[in-house]
Amino acid sequence: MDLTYTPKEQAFRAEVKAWLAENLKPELAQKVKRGQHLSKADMEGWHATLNARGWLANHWPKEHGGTGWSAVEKNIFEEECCLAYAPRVLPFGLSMLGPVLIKYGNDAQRKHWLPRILDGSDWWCQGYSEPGAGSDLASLRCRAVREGDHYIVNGQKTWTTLGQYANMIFMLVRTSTTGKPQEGISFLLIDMNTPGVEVKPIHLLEGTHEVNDVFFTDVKVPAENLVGEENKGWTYAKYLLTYERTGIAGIGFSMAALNELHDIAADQNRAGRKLADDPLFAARMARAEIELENAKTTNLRIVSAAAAGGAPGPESSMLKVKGTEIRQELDLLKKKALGVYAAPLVPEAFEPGFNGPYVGPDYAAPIARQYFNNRKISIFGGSNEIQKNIITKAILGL
Amino acid sequence: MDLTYTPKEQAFRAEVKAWLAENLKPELAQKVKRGQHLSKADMEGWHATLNARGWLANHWPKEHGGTGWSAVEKNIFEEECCLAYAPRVLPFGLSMLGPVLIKYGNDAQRKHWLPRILDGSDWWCQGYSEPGAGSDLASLRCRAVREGDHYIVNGQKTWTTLGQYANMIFMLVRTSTTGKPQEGISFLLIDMNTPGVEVKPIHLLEGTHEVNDVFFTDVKVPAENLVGEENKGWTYAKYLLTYERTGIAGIGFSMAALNELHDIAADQNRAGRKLADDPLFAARMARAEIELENAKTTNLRIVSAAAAGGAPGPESSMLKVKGTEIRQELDLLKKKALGVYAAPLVPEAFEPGFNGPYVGPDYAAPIARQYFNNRKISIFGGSNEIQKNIITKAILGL
Amino acid sequence: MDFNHTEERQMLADTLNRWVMQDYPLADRLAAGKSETGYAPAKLSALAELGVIGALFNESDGGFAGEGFDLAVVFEAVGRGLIVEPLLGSAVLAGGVLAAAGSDEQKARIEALIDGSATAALAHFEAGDGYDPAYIDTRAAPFADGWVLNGEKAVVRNATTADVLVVSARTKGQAGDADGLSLFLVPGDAAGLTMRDYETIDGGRAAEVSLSDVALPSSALIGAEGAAAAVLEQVLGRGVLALSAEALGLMEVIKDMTIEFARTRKQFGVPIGKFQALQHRMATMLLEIEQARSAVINAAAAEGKAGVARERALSAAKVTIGRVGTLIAEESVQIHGGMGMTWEYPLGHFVKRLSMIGHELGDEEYHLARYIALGRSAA
Amino acid sequence: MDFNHTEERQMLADTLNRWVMQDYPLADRLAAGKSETGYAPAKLSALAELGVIGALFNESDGGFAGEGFDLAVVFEAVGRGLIVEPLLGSAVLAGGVLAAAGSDEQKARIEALIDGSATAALAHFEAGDGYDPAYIDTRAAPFADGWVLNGEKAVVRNATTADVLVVSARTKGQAGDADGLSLFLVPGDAAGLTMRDYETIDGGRAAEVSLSDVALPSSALIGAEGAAAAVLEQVLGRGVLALSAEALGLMEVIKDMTIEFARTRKQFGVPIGKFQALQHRMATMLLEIEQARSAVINAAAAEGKAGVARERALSAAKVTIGRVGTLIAEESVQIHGGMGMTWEYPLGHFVKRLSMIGHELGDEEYHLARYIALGRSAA
Repeated sequence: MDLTYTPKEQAFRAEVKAWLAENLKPELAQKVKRGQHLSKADMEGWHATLNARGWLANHWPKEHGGTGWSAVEKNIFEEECCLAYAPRVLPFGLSMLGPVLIKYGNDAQRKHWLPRILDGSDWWCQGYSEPGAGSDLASLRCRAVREGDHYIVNGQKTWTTLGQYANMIFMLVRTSTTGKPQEGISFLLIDMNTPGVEVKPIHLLEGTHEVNDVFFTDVKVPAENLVGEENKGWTYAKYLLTYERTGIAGIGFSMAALNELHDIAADQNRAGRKLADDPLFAARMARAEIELENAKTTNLRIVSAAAAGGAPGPESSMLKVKGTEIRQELDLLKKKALGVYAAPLVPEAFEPGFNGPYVGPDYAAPIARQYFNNRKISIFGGSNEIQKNIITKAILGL
Repeated sequence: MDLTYTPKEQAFRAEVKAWLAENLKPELAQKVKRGQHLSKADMEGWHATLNARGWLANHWPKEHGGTGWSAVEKNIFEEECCLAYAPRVLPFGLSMLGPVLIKYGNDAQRKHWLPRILDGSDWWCQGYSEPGAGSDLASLRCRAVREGDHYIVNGQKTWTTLGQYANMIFMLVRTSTTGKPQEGISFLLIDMNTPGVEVKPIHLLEGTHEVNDVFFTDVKVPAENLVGEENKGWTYAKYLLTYERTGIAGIGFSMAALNELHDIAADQNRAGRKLADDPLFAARMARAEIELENAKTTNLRIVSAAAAGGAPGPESSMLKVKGTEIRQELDLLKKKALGVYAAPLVPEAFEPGFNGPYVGPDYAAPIARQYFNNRKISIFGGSNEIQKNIITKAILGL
Repeated sequence: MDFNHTEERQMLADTLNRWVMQDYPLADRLAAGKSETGYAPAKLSALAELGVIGALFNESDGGFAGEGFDLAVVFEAVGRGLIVEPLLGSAVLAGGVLAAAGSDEQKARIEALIDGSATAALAHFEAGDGYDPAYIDTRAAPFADGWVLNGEKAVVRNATTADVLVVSARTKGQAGDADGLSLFLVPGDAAGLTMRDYETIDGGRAAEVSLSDVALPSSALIGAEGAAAAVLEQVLGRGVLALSAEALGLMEVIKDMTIEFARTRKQFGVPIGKFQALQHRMATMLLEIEQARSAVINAAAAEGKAGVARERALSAAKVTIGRVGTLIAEESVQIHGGMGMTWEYPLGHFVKRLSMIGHELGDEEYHLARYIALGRSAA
Repeated sequence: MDFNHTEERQMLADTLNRWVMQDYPLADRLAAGKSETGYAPAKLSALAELGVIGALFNESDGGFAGEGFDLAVVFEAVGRGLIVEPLLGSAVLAGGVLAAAGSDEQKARIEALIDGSATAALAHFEAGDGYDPAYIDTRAAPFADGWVLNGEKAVVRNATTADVLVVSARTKGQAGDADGLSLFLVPGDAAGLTMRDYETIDGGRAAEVSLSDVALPSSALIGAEGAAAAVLEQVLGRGVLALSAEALGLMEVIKDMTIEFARTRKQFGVPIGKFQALQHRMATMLLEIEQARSAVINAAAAEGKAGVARERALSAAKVTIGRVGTLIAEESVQIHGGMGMTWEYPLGHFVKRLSMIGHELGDEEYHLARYIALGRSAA
């Protein structure tokens, strides 16, 4: 048992830190910290910057253009990126589709699609959820019918994050209605520019446009875009979800959020006393900090146990539940810390180039929005209730 | 909407207070407060004292020797008794069996048994739970077979509180195994001195003897001891349980416990500061106090809504859950407040006449025991999980 | 002891609830909140006609009710209807100050508040005050025959649309002193008064109010100089009651929506309301809302009294509403899943308002500390 | 970064767990706890033979291990086995003081602790100290060639059976001063030393220790006069780690019992483990125990270091163990129903010990406040 980082790992952390200091533009980091809208170009630019350094695909093995990092190195990289307020690497191509293609795709698919993920030729989005299905993913109804060398797809997907920017979507579609619901599902790649694909925004309660409905009407998809075998898509889908879950736990995000919370509590005056010196608030901050310190180690234990490059097991469910609880607690405390300044909604503060004047402290604008927006993290990627079902079955054996 | 007590109710409270001051012996109240063992004679004596004043059967209508009090008056009486550390009125005859006989018994049964409850001729205990059944009360297996003008009873009951003192037990027995489990249950009264009845103590984890196993081997019970109709006992059982539940919420006990907690926190020194002045402890005490103030009003709302003398509805389930949560939180805080003095176990401190020296403060001895013992209140009388099932069905309609 | 509302109060609640159902659909309310005024003046007039505003004042001030339970009944319906019109700020707070301490001339303004032809706003809290009503730094200095005010007020709801502001300012002492606070009537168009207004996340508008050498006649002073603390305690307490009742109404709607959703939404082939883990959480929501209802009843009953018992009951209500409100907001969204997070679905709008009530007139922790301090001072 | 125990540590844990299974059934342990000595001396010898006590000291003190992870491994097994023998008080605390600050002559006593032929106890905490190690009022005054001690020590576990007591006393200053605390070696039969001993609710014995003009030679002083605070911080920190690991072991057993119970106990015709409401609560138990495990790992890793990071990690572990311990204790009893409350069923004994760990060497709230204060001092 040894929790110290090896000299090699420490050197790696220093390298990442230095590289971020050099390559992450302060304006971009500021946008992330201030919760301002990132444009498509912002996100693509950050991908390109990482790709130029060879650090974009840190979940992939080396032979496919990945970094080949150990679990601990990946973890160090993610922590440092979060702490520096780098834009998040979009998970759709890199953390979701990539591993599926590497494990279940054929050579032609890997050769064609993986480089395009790296060089930014494709922006992928996810076609999993459907209206009325929610956490019961296997009940999906979007149909793909084989006709010659094509599939014809009809149906609807929902909660498609950043689908408005995507040119490609990976989909779970129903190719058979016999047997258990899980047995008739296939994994399909669809060009969003195909006739019959339509994207409509879903507006979220805090007023942002982040997710979408995607409609499919007689969409013609080449049969070579089927990943793996027909009707075996459920296996690939589950494999993908374990990756998604670990990301949603978001330990790095929580570390950054805790730093922000400390800064806010040190800045906020409450009738002549720093909020950080309020015993009840300090106690709640300290509890969150302790939980996060524990979760960091839980995370390292789980990622270390997973074979390098392999998918994490059902333990990722524990991490997702606890990780999202911590993030949401930190979001709540940040909102509480603002006092009356949680309420003002100043849309212009989210636009690039906004430089004030702010309403209240300059850090206030995004916080209540983030609190509401991040209620999603205990719902998406398999709700925390679904994760507890998984724990019950896979770990407790009940 | 009016939360003030009427002049009549205020006068009643004053009358109860004065009567308690006069009739509740300080030694007896001290025993209750110190958590010392109450002897059988202590409990019988208190019943007799109340009965002499006509205040023993406050749940019963006047014509059966009850007080005929309104819900508010009953509530005032119970509060004052708790605050004065009167021994609790044993619920088995008075709050459980009594209402069942009044509603479902025949005239002969009422005439025979009710006066004996009042004058202390009978000490009743409850034969409901069985080993292996727990909260699934209807799965009970203790058999009663009709043979001529008798039933022959075979089986076992468990968790029979104070069964070691009882001469009578009211029982749920199985008289039929056809139909749903609920349909073959009957309600029977059994003399504990009948051959074939055997009582064995169950020792609880904190070391007290309070509950028992009761075994029945070919016990001959006169058929006139059947209450109501054969196979209709489930109806009577449920009626009884709503009474039990309301009592378990124990608002009065919590009021007394909160007073004790305040006294302890004012007495305990923590490195030169009163525990009551510790911001975290004070906050938790205040939260418990606020919850209790709310629950007092919730209780009054529920008891006022129930017709005078009638049984409370499914709302009593809400009260049981919240009421027991508050009591258990207060128990936990009292234990916490003792610091290292929670650990000493001084059995002699629970014996009548013990006058010290104490280990640590003189109030310390019973507190950790009470904490462990009172874990039962969220289990007995229909566990809080069962109460939530009832709320789901009866109130939420899910 | 009687837990039924009087017939008059019940009628008022029924009327108001019916009016919301028939005449104020959610879409209109959301549009009003997003509009330039931040509410719908016509709806305010309608509310006035229904007698809703008059119910918040007692007869001697031109209303017809005004007791704690009147506030509770009205604001529970305000919550149920997600009503955005400035009843709290204009009638309960600013109007409440005029009623409690105003001169006859000042009180004459109440009539216009009651009939909906004018609104007022209370500009009291400041950045950094930590919800402490005494931690006020805005200054009022004698000037010519009257006063001159300087200072900054934070997040004043419906300030720019108000005909007059009631402004607290210090005539002596320093931030934190209960003594030395005074209240002033400031016309909305006074010279030196500037406002930066903005939308709020729960719908409606508020403003940062800046007073720069705002000159006022001596008649602008409300009540005695330096003696505003008691007036504010009285009026803010009524505000706390109103907010708590509003939160109760919101929670009832949210709970009903959640149960209805659980009844109809199917997953894995059955309504999600059949999943026991969710059932028990909804049962908990229900019984916590009953605790909140009791807290509001306790506060309404205590509001008309004086002294520590009143203040503790009011703070206890805000503590309860804060704790239960967070629980209900977060659980309802979680149980709704993605649906609970969209603008199109009604739930989120109720949730946002419920969440923001936690940031008005003192949050849960402020009132918990106040409850404790009041208990010590009483002991 | 490596989350596996070394082979030696894993072997020790396996050996100890096996020994408990084979040679120390629960009934014997309960009897030992209820006996006059409060533990079974023969079992202590057996533990010594297994090398368990030696693992708590490093080589220079006659042991063979003694690092944070050694303590963690041993005490996790102590928890799993509900071992009542005085390993914490005798080896980690009293023995730890001798190892950290003793003269060669004093250190020579460690050998007997390691081979189980003698025990020691740390008599440090006092009534009213609020778990603050500096809030000590027992006095040591110079007397003849040595010292004379007066004072009262609270709830000293296994005091009457100890051959020697390590007693803290103030040689200058007053309660609360870190400076001026000293440590003394006091023979169990010293004149003026009286003890009132009693059972504890979690099994075993403790005593109130009274020192009335206890005269000691100058050689009784352990370490430098007045400089005990640093020694105590070092040693009590190791005690906190040991208790946290013990709690982790207890929680694992309790969790396993609860899952097994849920798997086999039927209600309404199905195992109660099929009820989703209970499933989700057991899933929560599981993931909170994993958090507690991480807290113990963090504390064990930090124990060997110096400074604020060590102290914060140790306090963080006790906070976590306190919170999670209460949850596990209460939930496991609730899920077991009546069965969880009986003396005959094993669960309750583990639950009582887990609950009482919250009252040793600082409770959850004490360590939370300490964690915060340490953070401020570091900032």
